[in-house]
This record gives sequence, C-alpha cells and structure tokens, in this order.
Amino acid sequence: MTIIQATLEGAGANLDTGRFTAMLDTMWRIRAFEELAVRSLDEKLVLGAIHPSIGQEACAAGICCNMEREDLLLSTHRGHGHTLAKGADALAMMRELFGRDGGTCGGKGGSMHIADFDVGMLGANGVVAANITIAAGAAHALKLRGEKRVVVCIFGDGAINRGPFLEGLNWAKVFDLPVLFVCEDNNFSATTHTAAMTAGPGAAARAQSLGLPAQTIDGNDVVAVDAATRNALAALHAGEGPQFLHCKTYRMTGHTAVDAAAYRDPAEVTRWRERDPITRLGEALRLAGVSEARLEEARTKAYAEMEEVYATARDTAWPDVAGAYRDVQDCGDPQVRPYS
Amino acid sequence: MTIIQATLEGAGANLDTGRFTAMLDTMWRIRAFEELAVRSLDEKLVLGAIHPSIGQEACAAGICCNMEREDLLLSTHRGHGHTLAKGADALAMMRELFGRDGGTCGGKGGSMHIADFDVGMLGANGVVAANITIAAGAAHALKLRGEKRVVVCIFGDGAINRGPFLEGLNWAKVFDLPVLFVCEDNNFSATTHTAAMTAGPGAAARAQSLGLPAQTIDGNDVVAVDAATRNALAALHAGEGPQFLHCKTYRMTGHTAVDAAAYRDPAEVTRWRERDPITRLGEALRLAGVSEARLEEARTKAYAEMEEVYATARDTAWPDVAGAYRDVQDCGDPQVRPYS
Amino acid sequence: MSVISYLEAGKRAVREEMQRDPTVWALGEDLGRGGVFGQYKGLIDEFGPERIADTPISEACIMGAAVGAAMTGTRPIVEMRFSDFALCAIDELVNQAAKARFMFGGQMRVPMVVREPTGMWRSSAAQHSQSLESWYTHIPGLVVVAPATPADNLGLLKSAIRNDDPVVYLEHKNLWPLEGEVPEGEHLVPLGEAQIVRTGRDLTLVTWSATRHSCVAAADALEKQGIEAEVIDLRTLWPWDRDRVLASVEKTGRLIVAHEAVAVSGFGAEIAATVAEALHHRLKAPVQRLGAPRIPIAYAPPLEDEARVTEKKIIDAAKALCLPVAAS
Amino acid sequence: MSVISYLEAGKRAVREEMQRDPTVWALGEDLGRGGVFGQYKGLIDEFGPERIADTPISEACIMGAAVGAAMTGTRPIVEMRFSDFALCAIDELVNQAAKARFMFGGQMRVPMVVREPTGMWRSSAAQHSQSLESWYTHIPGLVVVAPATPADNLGLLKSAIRNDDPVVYLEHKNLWPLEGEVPEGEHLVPLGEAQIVRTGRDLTLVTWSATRHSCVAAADALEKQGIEAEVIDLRTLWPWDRDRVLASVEKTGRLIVAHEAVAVSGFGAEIAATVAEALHHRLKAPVQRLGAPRIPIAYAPPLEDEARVTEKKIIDAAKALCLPVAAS
Ligand SMILES: Cc1ncc(C[n+]2csc(CCOP(=O)(O)OP(=O)(O)O)c2C)c(N)n1
Ligand SMILES: Cc1ncc(C[n+]2csc(CCOP(=O)(O)OP(=O)(O)O)c2C)c(N)n1
Ligand SMILES: [Mg+2]
Ligand SMILES: [Mg+2]
Repeated sequence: MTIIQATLEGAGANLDTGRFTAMLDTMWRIRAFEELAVRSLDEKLVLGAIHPSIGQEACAAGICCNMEREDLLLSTHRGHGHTLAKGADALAMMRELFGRDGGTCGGKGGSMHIADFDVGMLGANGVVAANITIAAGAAHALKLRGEKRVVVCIFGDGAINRGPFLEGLNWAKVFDLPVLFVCEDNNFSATTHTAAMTAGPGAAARAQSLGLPAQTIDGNDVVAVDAATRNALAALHAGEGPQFLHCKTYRMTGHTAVDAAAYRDPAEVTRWRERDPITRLGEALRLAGVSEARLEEARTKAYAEMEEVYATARDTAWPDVAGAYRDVQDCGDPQVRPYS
Repeated sequence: MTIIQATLEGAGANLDTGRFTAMLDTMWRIRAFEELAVRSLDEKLVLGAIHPSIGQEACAAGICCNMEREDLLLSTHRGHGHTLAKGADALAMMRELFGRDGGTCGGKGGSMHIADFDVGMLGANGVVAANITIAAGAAHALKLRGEKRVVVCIFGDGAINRGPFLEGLNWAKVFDLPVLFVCEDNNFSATTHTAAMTAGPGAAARAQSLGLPAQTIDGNDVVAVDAATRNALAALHAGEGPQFLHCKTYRMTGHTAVDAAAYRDPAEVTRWRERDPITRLGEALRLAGVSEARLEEARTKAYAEMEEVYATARDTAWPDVAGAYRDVQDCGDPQVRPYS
Repeated sequence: MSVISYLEAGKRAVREEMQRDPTVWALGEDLGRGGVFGQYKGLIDEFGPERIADTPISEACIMGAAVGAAMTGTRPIVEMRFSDFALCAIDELVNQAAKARFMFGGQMRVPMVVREPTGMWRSSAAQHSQSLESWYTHIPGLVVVAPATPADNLGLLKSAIRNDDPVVYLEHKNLWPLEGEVPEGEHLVPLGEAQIVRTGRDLTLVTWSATRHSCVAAADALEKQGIEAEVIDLRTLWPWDRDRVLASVEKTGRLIVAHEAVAVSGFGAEIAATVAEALHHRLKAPVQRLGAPRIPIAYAPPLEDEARVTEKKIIDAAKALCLPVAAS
Repeated sequence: MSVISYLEAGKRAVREEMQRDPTVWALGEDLGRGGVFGQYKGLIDEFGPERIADTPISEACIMGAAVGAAMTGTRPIVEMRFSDFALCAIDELVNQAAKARFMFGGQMRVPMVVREPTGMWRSSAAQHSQSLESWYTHIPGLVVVAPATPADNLGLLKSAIRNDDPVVYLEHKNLWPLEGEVPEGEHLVPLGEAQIVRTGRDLTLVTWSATRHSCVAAADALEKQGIEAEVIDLRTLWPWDRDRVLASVEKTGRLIVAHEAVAVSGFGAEIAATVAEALHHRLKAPVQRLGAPRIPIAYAPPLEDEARVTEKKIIDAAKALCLPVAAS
C-alpha cells in the first residue's frame, strides 16, 4: 500500500483540478447551506439550536468524497456539512431544520438528528461521543454480514474525553472492524477550550494506545484531508483494521449560531480566518490554473441553490401531527386515552 | 527525587528484613482470611459471592504499607486483601461477610462493599471501574481542602476497558490531583482472558496517553511493588501529579470461590503457582537471614488469628432488622404504610 | 410437553432463533464460557465465536454497538449480566436505541433484545439486586418483558427476538433453576398478552416475574380461607394487557398489584392508577399495591428479607381487602 | 421582596450557599463562562475556578467525582447541563451516590446536589427535552426536587445544598426567564413541603415544575366557569407531601395530577395510586392523570406540541371530572 502524502500548498501545479474543483463546490454548498440555516433563526424558521460547521468544510468534503454511497457515516450535532457531503438532499435537510413535511426525518429530528439512510448517513447525534459506539456496532454488523462496506465516524475534540471513545475504539480494534474514526478538532467544546480539559498528548496518542494507527493532519487543508482519508480507507480495505484521523480545524462561529463566542482570543480568530479552507483551496486551484469564472461559479451556484432550497423549505407545509404517534414502536398504543 | 529500583531476587542479603517480614505477616493474614472466607461458603455462612485475591497478596501488602492511615484507598469486588492491608479490623470484616452485627458496614454491604472510613478505606465497589471516578473526586476534595493526603485507587485489568478509566484518569491529570491509580492485572476478567478483549499495548500505554507517568511491574514481587509505590507516592507528594502503576499478577482461584476456572491452561496455572508471592518472599527472607521459625510464625499466627475471627464472627448475632430502614436518607419515610 | 428449566428455556429460545435467522447474534461478557449464569452454555459450539461474541467489560459499548448493528441488518441479543450494570449503558438504551426510529423519522428499525437478569438473588446486596422495570415502561420506544416460567421464557424470548423494536427482557435470577413444562416444537408467546394463571371471583392479583409464584402460593392459601383470588401474570409490562386486567377487576371488584421492585413509582402504580381511573365505580375496595419499601437491598439475609414481598404479605393484604371486618 | 428571574434565583442560591459554606463548590461543563444557560454567570469572578470548576465532557466522571468529593468533606453541586445527559452518569448516581451511605452502613454521607435542567424547550427534540423525575423518585437514597417559581428555586436549592444526602434538582429550562418575587434576606424552603398555590373546593390539581403554571391558568379559567380548583405544587417529589395532598382531596373529592413527563409510569401514577388507595371512599370521581403520550418529543413545533399537557387539556379534564353530565 502506498501512502499518499499531499498538502494544498505542496500540490502546486499538480493539483488534480477536476477532483478539487468538485470539492470546492461541495465546500461552498456547505457554507451556503449553513449561512442560510443561521439566517433562518432571525426569521424564526428554526426555533431550536443550530451548530454551524462554518470554517470546517474541508473535513466534510475531504472525507466524504472518498466514501461510496453504500459506505456508512455517523456524525454529531455539528453534522450538516458531513451530511451534505455524503450526498443527502439539501432541500430535505432544510425542510428538516424548519420542521417541515418532507424533511429528512419528517420533521421529527431537526438539526441535531438528521439522518439519511438512503445515502448511508446513519445520523447526527445529540449526545457527544454516542456515535462512536454505534459506529463500532454498524461496522460489526458489516463484518458479520461479510460486506465490503466501511463505516466512517466523525466526532469532535470534546468527545475524546468521554468514556465511549475508549470503549468504542477498543471494541473496533478487538473485533478488527472496518471503521475509520475521525476527530474533527475545532479547538472548542461549546465555550471551553478543549485543550484545557484534555490531558496528555491528545487524540492520536489516545487512539494509538488503543492499537489504532493514527495520524494528525491540517483539517483546513482539503488536499491533506483527502489524502489521509484515502490512505486510511485503503488500509481498512487492505484488512489493516480500524483507523484514526485527527483533523485540526477551527470553529469560525460560536458553539451555536446564537453564541457570540466572546470567550475567544480575537487574534486567534483572525489567524484562523486567514486559513479558511475554502479560500485556501480557491488559491490553490487558481495557481493550478482553474479560471476565476469557475471559482466564482462554485460560490454563486451554491448560494443560488441554497436560496432556492431555503425559499422552498419555508413554503412547505408542517407535517401531519399524527406523525407524532408514528414510528415510536409497533407494540402498544402511545396515545393517552381517558377512561371516562 | 531518587527512583528506587528493587526486586525480590535482586535484593539478596540487603533485603530490609524488618519491613518485609511485616509484609509477610500481612500477606499471610490476607491468605488466611480469604481461605477461611472461601470455606465459609461450605458452611453456608456466606450466601453471596466471594471473589478471592489469593495469589495477589503482594499488591495489597506492597501498596498499602506505603500509605498513611489518613490516606484514602478505593478498591473493587476483589478487595479483602487491600482492606486488610489498609488496617481494617479482620473480625469486623468477617462479620460483614457473614452479614452479622458489628460487620464493617453493619451487614448491609457484604463482601463487595466493605468500607472502613476510619482507616481511610472508602469502599470496595461492585461495579467494575466505578471506583476510578470516585477516587478522582476524593482526590479533588483533598486538593480543594488543601490537604496533604493522597488517594490510591486499585482496579482490575478488566476495568481499563470501561469508559470511567479514560474519564477518571483524564480528570485526575487535568485537575492535577493527588491520586495513584493501580491496575492490578490478574490476567482475567471473570472467565475471560482480558488480553483477548484489550486492544493496543495495555494499561500503562493508555495511562501515558492520558498524561500519567506509568510503570509496569511484577505484581507478585512485593519488593518491586513496594518500591514502585514508594516512587509513585513520592512523585505525588512532590507535586508531579497523578501516577499510574500496572502490577502484573495472577488470580490463583476462579473468578468467584465457586468458579472452578476450567477455562484456564493448567500449565499457566502451574507456572504462576511457582511464582506465588508469599513463597517468593519467604525464600528471599530466608536468604536474607530470617529464621525458619519466624517465617513459620508468620503463617501460623495468621491462621490462628483468622480461625478465631471466623469462630467469633460465626457466633455473632444477626443485625437488628430495623437497620434495613436506617441510613437510606434522612428525607422521607422508606416504609410502605398501608392506608386501610 | 417436556420439562426444562427457565434457564434452559431461554437458551432454547436463543438457539432456535439463531438457527432460524442467521442475522441473530448475541454479545456480552463471558458468553463464550456460557455467560455468568450459564444461559449461553454450549451455544458457541454450535454458532461460533462471531455469533456468540465475548466482549470487553464495556456495557456502554455493548449497548451502543448493538444499536449500530441493529440498524445495519442484524438482530443483536445484548447480554447485560445483571440489570444493575445496564445503568452503565442507559444513555445508549434510552437516548439511542429507544429513540432512533422515531427521531430519524422511521427510516429504519432497531431490532435488539436487551437481556437483563434482574431482581434479588440471595445476599447480592445493593448493586446486584435491583428491579427497575418501571423505568423502562416509562420510556417511549421500549417493549418490556418479564417472564416468570420456563414456557414463557421460551415463548416470549423468541417473540422478543423477532420484534423489530428494542425489547428490554428481564429474566429473574432466582428463577434460573425453576423447572416447568414447555410445549414441543415451535412455541411463541405473543408480546403484550397477560396470562390468567388462576381464576377467582373475589380479588384480582396482578403480578409478574418471580412474584407470580408468591402470588400463586398466596392464592392457594387464600382459597383455603374462602377467598378466591384471580392471579394475572402480565408477562409483558409494555404494552401491558389492560383489557384482561380491567375485565378481571370488573368481575372481582378488588385489585392488588404485587411486585418485587420498590413500590414508590413502581410499575404497580401505573396499574393501580389505571384501574382506579377506569373502574372507580366498580371497585368494592381501594386498589392496593405491594412492593419493596424505598430502601436499597441489604446484604445480610434478615435485612435483605425486609425488602421482600412475601406470600404472607400478599395473604395479609388480600384478607384485609376482602374481609375488612375480620382483619381489623 | 424583590423581583428576579428563576435563573437568577438559582444563581443567588448557589452564591449564598457558597459564601456561607466554603466546602460548597460547583462542577460541570462550561461553568467558567456561566454554564449553558448562564445559571453560573459571574460566579467564577467571586469564587474562582477551583470552586466554579470547568470540567471535561465526562458526565460519568463529573458525577462519580462528585460522589468521591462528597464523601471527602466537600459539598459538590453537579451541573448536568440537560437532564438527558445525566443518563451518561446514571450508574454513578444510582449505584453509587444513592446507595453509598446505606451500603457502607452509614459510615458517611454523600451531600451532593445534581442540577439537571429538564423538560421541553422549543424544538430541542428527543435527546434534549426529557422529563425523567419519576425515575429518581423510584430510587432509594435520592431526594427529588422540581421548583416552579423563582422563590422556590432560591429556597429549595439552598435547602438542597444543605441536605446531607444526594438531591436530584430539576430546574425547568422553559422557566429560566420567569420572573417572580423573592423575599429579601435568607430564604429557605423546606424539602418535602408542598405549596397550596390556590385553594378551591371542587377539585385538587396536583402538579410541579412548569406545569404548575398551566394548572394555575387553567384554575383561573375554570373559576369563571364555576369550578373551584385547588392547585398544589408539590415542589419536592421525594419525599412528597402526602398529608397536604390527602387533606385537599379529602376536601374536594376529586384529583387530577398533571405533569409534563410521559403519563405511563410517570410520578402522577404514584400520586394517583396513593390517593385512590387512601381515599377511595371519599372520592366523588375517579382519580385522573394528565401527562405526555408515550412518544419521544418531536422537533417540529406542531408535533412537539402533541406531547404537551396544555391549559386546555387541564380545563377539559377538570370539566369532565366535575360536570360529568355537561361534559358528555
Ligand atoms: C454527553 C453530552 N454532554 C454534553 C453535551 C452538550 N454539548 C453539546 S455539543 C458540546 C461540545 C462538544 O464539543 P466537541 O465534541 O468538540 O464538538 P463540537 O461542538 O466542537 O463540534 C457539548 C458539551 C452533549 N450534547 N452530550
Ligand atoms: C460494570 C460492570 N460490568 C460487569 C460486572 C461483572 N463483573 C464483576 S467482576 C468482573 C471481572 C472484572 O475483571 P477485573 O477488572 O480484571 O477484576 P478482577 O475480577 O480480575 O479482580 C465482571 C465482568 C461488574 N461488576 N460491573
Ligand atoms: Mg470541538
Ligand atoms: Mg482481572
């Protein structure tokens, strides 16, 4: 197995412009989707919490473009980007955010619980680190069934301080399961600098101590994320067992869309803004010869698409309230019935 | 800080015979106590489970002899040895096993829940790994209170596969707490070879990945355990933060006293029997000049003491049943009262 | 008919369903050596270590992995060893297994059975003796089953394994050696159907799990004293067989619910409240509940016994209810 | 008297108790920045990061560490952020905190308060909306508190912090901004004492937490229709104020228990069953419970609303109970 070593800056004129222009499209689509999701709060179209992944789009794009539709993905409360990149329908997702009919989960899940099993997206999750053991189990089932598919499980830097991180990684290695764990490290756990709450050398060292090959990469460099994901998935397919990636990125917004994030160092924010993954990819593509028009098109098409998605979702009806009683369980009547 | 390097075999004539004859006494007392506890099952004096630590006595003795009475200890379901070594009263313990009046916990806890707060023993625990977070919290309180005391938390090799291991060690390091974690690795988790269920290089590597200095030692060598504990506690007192010890030993009995442990390789059992920690310490003391009589006395006194303890405990009355309603909580009446 | 133990019945259910459906598998600590009570003994020889899977001591991951595996085309049987340890995996059960189908809009199902040996087992003390069935009945998305006989353990466990939603399956540790008749061949007991163990006209005794046997013994004794108690074993706690219970109390006019769990907020409260609401005007006496006092289970036998709902307590309560004058 | 919010009242309670007792400290995620709802805002400036301790996302360790710290001479206030996440720490709460004192024979106490913001909060969906108070009432060793007003949040949280056994303290997320009068100076509300919010002779409405306010509104509306409802806010769910509730129902002859949690095995069942048992012959109508259907909480507002016990549902139930003829 050859290990691909690649970075945005190192690629230069050799950058695979076809591949990465498509990634740029994905990243802009995510950015546009989320900016509109945030805007929707002002219009009171979303009444619950929105956790934007603005600034982290390279992880979603660089990982998911290496997955087959049949491969399985699990994400977190901050999962819009991963879900879009995995191929979920943006309109159904926006409808879900707005709690409307035709939403990915029929309006029952909302932002933190988007799942689209048709494209192998097994769910965002509102409980930090809970997706790790579920991912191990999904991979366990694939192995039992003798399938070639793989599972990718993305979680935040805060998740590595919860027990399921240890239990899930240990499990995956003990049972030799086809799963790639990705710690998408955006420096924060809600309003806390994760580093202050994390002992030892960090995510990759913890994974290694559990027997998983682990690599730490620049998560704002989509070329690096792409290469590392390809390497890891190749190792998985070659039977080398579960793999681990630690992607270092930065959350450009607050924890939720309404969090002003005043606890951050402005200099740090500026530093990271200069490393915006979309801007950096654009630069690299420009250097590699992609036209200004094409680059601009990536952006404008994404916003145009999402504006339309937004408008359509907004004009969609509420789901039928009877749905509140459906898909609970087949056994037993959830309705409260008066006896009088 | 000087690191003490010492082993039984390496000590030779320089062995501190005073110190280690006392340890031999402790180890024999533990052995005798547990052999009688096992015997009590035949007499139906104990109706619940007994988890003997026969063969693991060097850990209990070597660790606890380095603790002050005020220092705090937390143990597991296999905790008789630790508790005796920490200074708990053998008669009260045996009464607890027999569920009698005057038991350490008034007969309410039994073998898996012996605690003796008077000697700093904060409890055995029936839930694997649960003592790890409690220990972190006890150490947290000591730090908040500005006390010099330290906490020692002993758990099994199976516990390192539970989430609280990660959460508790990370916590201890993040808050820089005075706690020594000890993994007493007896090769088994109930009927399972722990190694088969444990990924990666093991306990010490996991601790290190969480930022804790960690050492792996021969847990059947009381001199080594003693030295490693002294080093670790010195580091703790020197403000170097939480420490970790991995003691490799062997469970000479089944998981519980009624488990024949047929799943073990007889050759492995024989190999470990030859490394019995009491026999080995006896040899070393003999070589270092301790008389046969003194060595024999360690054994006979221990059995004589425990036989008396046994007989006294057996002849002790049951606790007052009203105790079943006491010490639940001060708020609210636990009694079910008929309304008719 | 053949006579087998409650434990054997559970094992037979697992074996038959694993033979029938290759996607069924079991996971838990020590299963390769038969599990802690021997409920899986020998199954590894027939099905191999992949389908009778030994796991690390990682309850949260056992449960969480089962959720993922159930979503991905398999039907896991989760072994929790003691129901007390399921508390280490409650997030995975309640926030994940129970809600996934609903939360994700019915895109998939989570067919898993969580076996949780439950209840008092001599001198096991506070962390190995709990009965928490009422918790599970409170959680939308969960089916809750508590068999009391070998035949029911066979027939209900098979139904539970075939159910497409998560089932919390509570076997009582004290019942493992209990022997009883089970039918030859395929035996399925439908979920949600109570069993009228004994008919009677004076009093309805609603119960489940091990307490069923105390109720039957009490009913036998009461009969000699002229009180005819109808004993209903709910078997499934959610959904519970309201129709059968209400029909019985309509007939008898008196209800006692007896269970091992703590009475306060026990599942007996749900039944008593439902009956009181539905049949207030038909009741000849107040509804009554028997359960443990609100105390942890102690270790020493005499203290442990304080928490027990005994045959005697059931008899006393029944007599007080049926013969108020004589009893006072 | 001054007017402050429910949130401010909680903060004042913590501040006053931390000033009074140097062994009191708080631990939880993001506390240094005020906690997720701002309930701790500013406290770090007064008490420093050691006593207002930021923690990793490690609910099990937050709870477990609190147990150890409570045994070792301090009084931790545990912040669980959303009651849903307490499920990640249930073993530590139920098997450790609640049992330690008993299991260890009363050698020590575990004085800790577990704050669990609870209940529905617009479009928070199934993993951030649960009400699980009935679970805690079922567990020996736990005190359970659910305040509904600023004054009670002040007075009960202070009492909870002073209590020597573990207290599960359930603040309702929707009540954070609710304003209300609180007394100047020291204000303690005793644990276990219900409040009669409104007197009435026709019907007793027993409730707690946010549903208290729906009950009061319903009672106001009912008054106009000639029905006088007595509203009792339990405030403490364990121990609950049986005497006050029984006295009220003895007077009114009618009971409705209304709460936000799922009705099945909700704490309403305990109250309804107790009242039905104790006052069967005094009841003019069957006891009745109002709670959520047994469904997870959905995200979309119209679906979410299906799970709500609204003022209207309370009014309808009250009218049906008090005016059976008119209602049919
Ligand atoms: C078990 C649990 N604890 C706490 C929370 C509340 N919470 C939601 S997101 C979050 C921060 C998570 O940080 P991280 O894992 O780094 O993910 P990020 O938000 O940065 O993507 C917290 C504490 C939760 N959802 N689940
Ligand atoms: C959370 C939990 N899961 C399972 C058990 C059942 N159990 C009791 S002891 C034990 C084995 C523990 O192995 P280890 O930690 O190595 O300790 P040892 O028994 O070897 O001393 C198990 C699985 C338990 N007590 N707690
Ligand atoms: Mg983060
Ligand atoms: Mg072991």
